[in-house]
Amino acid sequence: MLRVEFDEERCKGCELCAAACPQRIIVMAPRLNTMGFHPATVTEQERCISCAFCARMCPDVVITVRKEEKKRG
Amino acid sequence: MITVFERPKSLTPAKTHYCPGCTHGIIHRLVAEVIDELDVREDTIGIAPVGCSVLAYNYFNLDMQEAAHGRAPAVATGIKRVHPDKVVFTYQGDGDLAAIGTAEIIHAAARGEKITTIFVNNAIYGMTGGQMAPTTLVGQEATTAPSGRNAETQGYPVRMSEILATIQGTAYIARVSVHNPQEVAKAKKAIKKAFQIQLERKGFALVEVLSTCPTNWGLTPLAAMKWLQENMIPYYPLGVQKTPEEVEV
Amino acid sequence: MAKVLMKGNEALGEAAVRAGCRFFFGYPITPQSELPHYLAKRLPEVGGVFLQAESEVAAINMVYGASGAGARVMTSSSSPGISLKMEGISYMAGAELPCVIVNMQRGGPGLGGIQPGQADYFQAVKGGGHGDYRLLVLAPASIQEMVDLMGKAFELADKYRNPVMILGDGILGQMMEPVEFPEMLDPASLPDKPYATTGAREREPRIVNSLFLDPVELEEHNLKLKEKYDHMVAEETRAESYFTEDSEIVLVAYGSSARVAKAAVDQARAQGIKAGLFRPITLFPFPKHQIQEACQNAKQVLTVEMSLGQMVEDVRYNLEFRIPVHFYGRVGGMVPTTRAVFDEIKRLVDGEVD
Amino acid sequence: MLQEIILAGFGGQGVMSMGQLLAYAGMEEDKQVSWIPSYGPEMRGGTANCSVTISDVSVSSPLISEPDTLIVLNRPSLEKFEQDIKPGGLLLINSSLVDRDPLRKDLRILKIPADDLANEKFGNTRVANMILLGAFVAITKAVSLDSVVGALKKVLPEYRHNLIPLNRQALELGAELASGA
Repeated sequence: MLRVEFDEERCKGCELCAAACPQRIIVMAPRLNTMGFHPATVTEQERCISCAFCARMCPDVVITVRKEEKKRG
Repeated sequence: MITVFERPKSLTPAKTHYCPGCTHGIIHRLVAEVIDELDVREDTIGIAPVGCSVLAYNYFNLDMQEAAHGRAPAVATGIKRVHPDKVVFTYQGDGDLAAIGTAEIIHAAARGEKITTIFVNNAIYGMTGGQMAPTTLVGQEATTAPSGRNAETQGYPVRMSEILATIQGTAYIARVSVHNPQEVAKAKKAIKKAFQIQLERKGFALVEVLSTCPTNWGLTPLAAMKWLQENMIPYYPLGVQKTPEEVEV
Repeated sequence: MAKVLMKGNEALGEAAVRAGCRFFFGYPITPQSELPHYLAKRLPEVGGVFLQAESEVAAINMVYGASGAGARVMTSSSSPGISLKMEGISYMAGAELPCVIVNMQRGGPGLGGIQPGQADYFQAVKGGGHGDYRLLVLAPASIQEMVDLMGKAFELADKYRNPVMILGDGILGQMMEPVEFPEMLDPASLPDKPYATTGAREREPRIVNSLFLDPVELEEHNLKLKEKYDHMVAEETRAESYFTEDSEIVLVAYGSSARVAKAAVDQARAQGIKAGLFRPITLFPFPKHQIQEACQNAKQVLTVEMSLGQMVEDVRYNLEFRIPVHFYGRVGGMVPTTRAVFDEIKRLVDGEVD
Repeated sequence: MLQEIILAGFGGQGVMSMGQLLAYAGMEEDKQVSWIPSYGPEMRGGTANCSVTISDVSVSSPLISEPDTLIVLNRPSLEKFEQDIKPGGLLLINSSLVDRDPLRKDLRILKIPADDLANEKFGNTRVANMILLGAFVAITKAVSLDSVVGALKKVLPEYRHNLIPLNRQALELGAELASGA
């Protein structure tokens, strides 16, 4: 399962997520979605720290963020 | 894997009509998250304004009423008086709240209506085409202030939070911004507080959220965030203007 | 219940309470103030809410909110205040919300005066606010009828999900007559309103709205409203005829003017003149069939109003221009006298006017 | 029976309550009644008047332009309404405050110095209106004096009910004066 997932069809390409990402792993895809925007995307999933800054800045509820459960004991 | 961030239940899956980078979307989401966290979705009635957020009723997964321009606090008053046990909030822009609806907001506050108001201040009229707002900064360009707002002929921007904080009926007044993740987190905290104040029946609560309008400011979404930080915050300082007196432990 | 002597404005207040109204939002204006005075005291006694708003505009929008939230709610005002309420009235008609609005008319235009008038007929009946909408307009002529129509007004408002206006005037508001009230209706006994915003508990969210950005949808919405108004026209006309069967001259008047006209008809009858009175009780819908029937033997018609001639247009239209319709009116707070109306009848039947 | 009355004076003379008492008394006798006040700024401080109709049949128009009876408590009221009285009608004048004779010769006229009498007999000018009302009732028999006394309970607020005996005496004095006239 991906740590950070983009519902690209909702993305308006505003880039606020990219600017907020401390890992600088969000890029705007060269393709266009059906609304005509270059959607935000992440290819280096393993570098995501699940901070959710991107999701917090996204005005369009594009992003779902997950993290691994901490192993107890 | 556990989900740390997804769409709150109090938002519908509808795509918004807002321009790319418009922070209305962030503020909608914060309100919805707070309603979810307080577990009041089924007891909440929202009031959508006239302005860019006129279609807010399509985005909040709640009972909603659409108000005439500026009248949301009056509509909220009517609802709250009928259902004093429900959570009632208005979502209003700067033209709605600080121009045509000034009387309604001032008097809802003066009556200490037990409602919550989310006041989105982006210093411009978005929906009608970038006209000067009551909160447009001196020198800021607008379609009805093409050379920038001239204080001599067009007066000065209104600081609504400061005005409302002077009114005895208000319990909580805060100004926040959403220009970076840290400020978004603070904004959410303030919005939550404003709903809690209502649940505790302490009085009128309002959160003014400084917001961007990339389209009508003529800036990219990122440049708009920077402009907000550099130009709006000095005139509209962030912080809590008023809070109930009891000390929180 | 025994009869009590009561001012019209106060009687309307009590009648509203008895009709199950528990919410009033308004702003002070003469000559209707006794109504809010009464309700400010009375509503808290029955667990209701009286709220003096910051403006007429706010008041009607509070009514909008309360109605959207499912309550029986009313407001009252007088002419200039009703103009301010027009925005909210149009929104309520658009969002299909019920409420009762009382207009104790005074002289206009502008600030006008505070003495009685009937110059808001067009505003009440033809629109007043923006868009294609209609109010159900009820025009009582006595205190008892005001009380009876208040109950009816709430009933009709709920039935049609539409604002209903009680169109009175300063005289009706200020005068006292004996009145008998109906039993108290418990608002809890009223059926639930399937559109009311009460919190989306275990159901889909409800939206109270009059915005339709898609013109196709907006046209459909307008046509749906039109159907409702047509229904009112077919089913809700009310009127009273007085001595009209054999009348050569029929007077047409509503509200206080109808009382004066009635006295003039009495005088005329006493002198052997075959005069009668037709009194519309619903101004919208206008009682077309009733007026045609009342005027079937009439050679002429005289409309009496406290205006410069507003309802008279509907009288001519509804009589299909088949009978000469004359007009007598006083304005500015001046009230037609029985003598003046009688003189007018006499002048017309004596053929001094063609 | 149809009796149309205009009562007029200045604010504070109790003109409105005189009218209401009459209307109430008529209602208690199952007659048809109506009462209409002048309203607005003129009633605060200036002149005040009201119209009362008492009738056996339903009241067509509650508005009175030619009263059967005019009761005036001050001079401006006489000047304002004297010409309107029906020929042969009744004019009741509070001569304590009306210092001129009426111009009309076709009326039944009774002058009672009501304020002076109220002061002399009861030490209270506030019941001057009741003296005039008592006289009116005795002359016209539009309603009975008992009904008016009964109506006092309805028109006066509870805390003023101690004043009922005084008002009754004033009504009776007026009635006596009228029968002697």
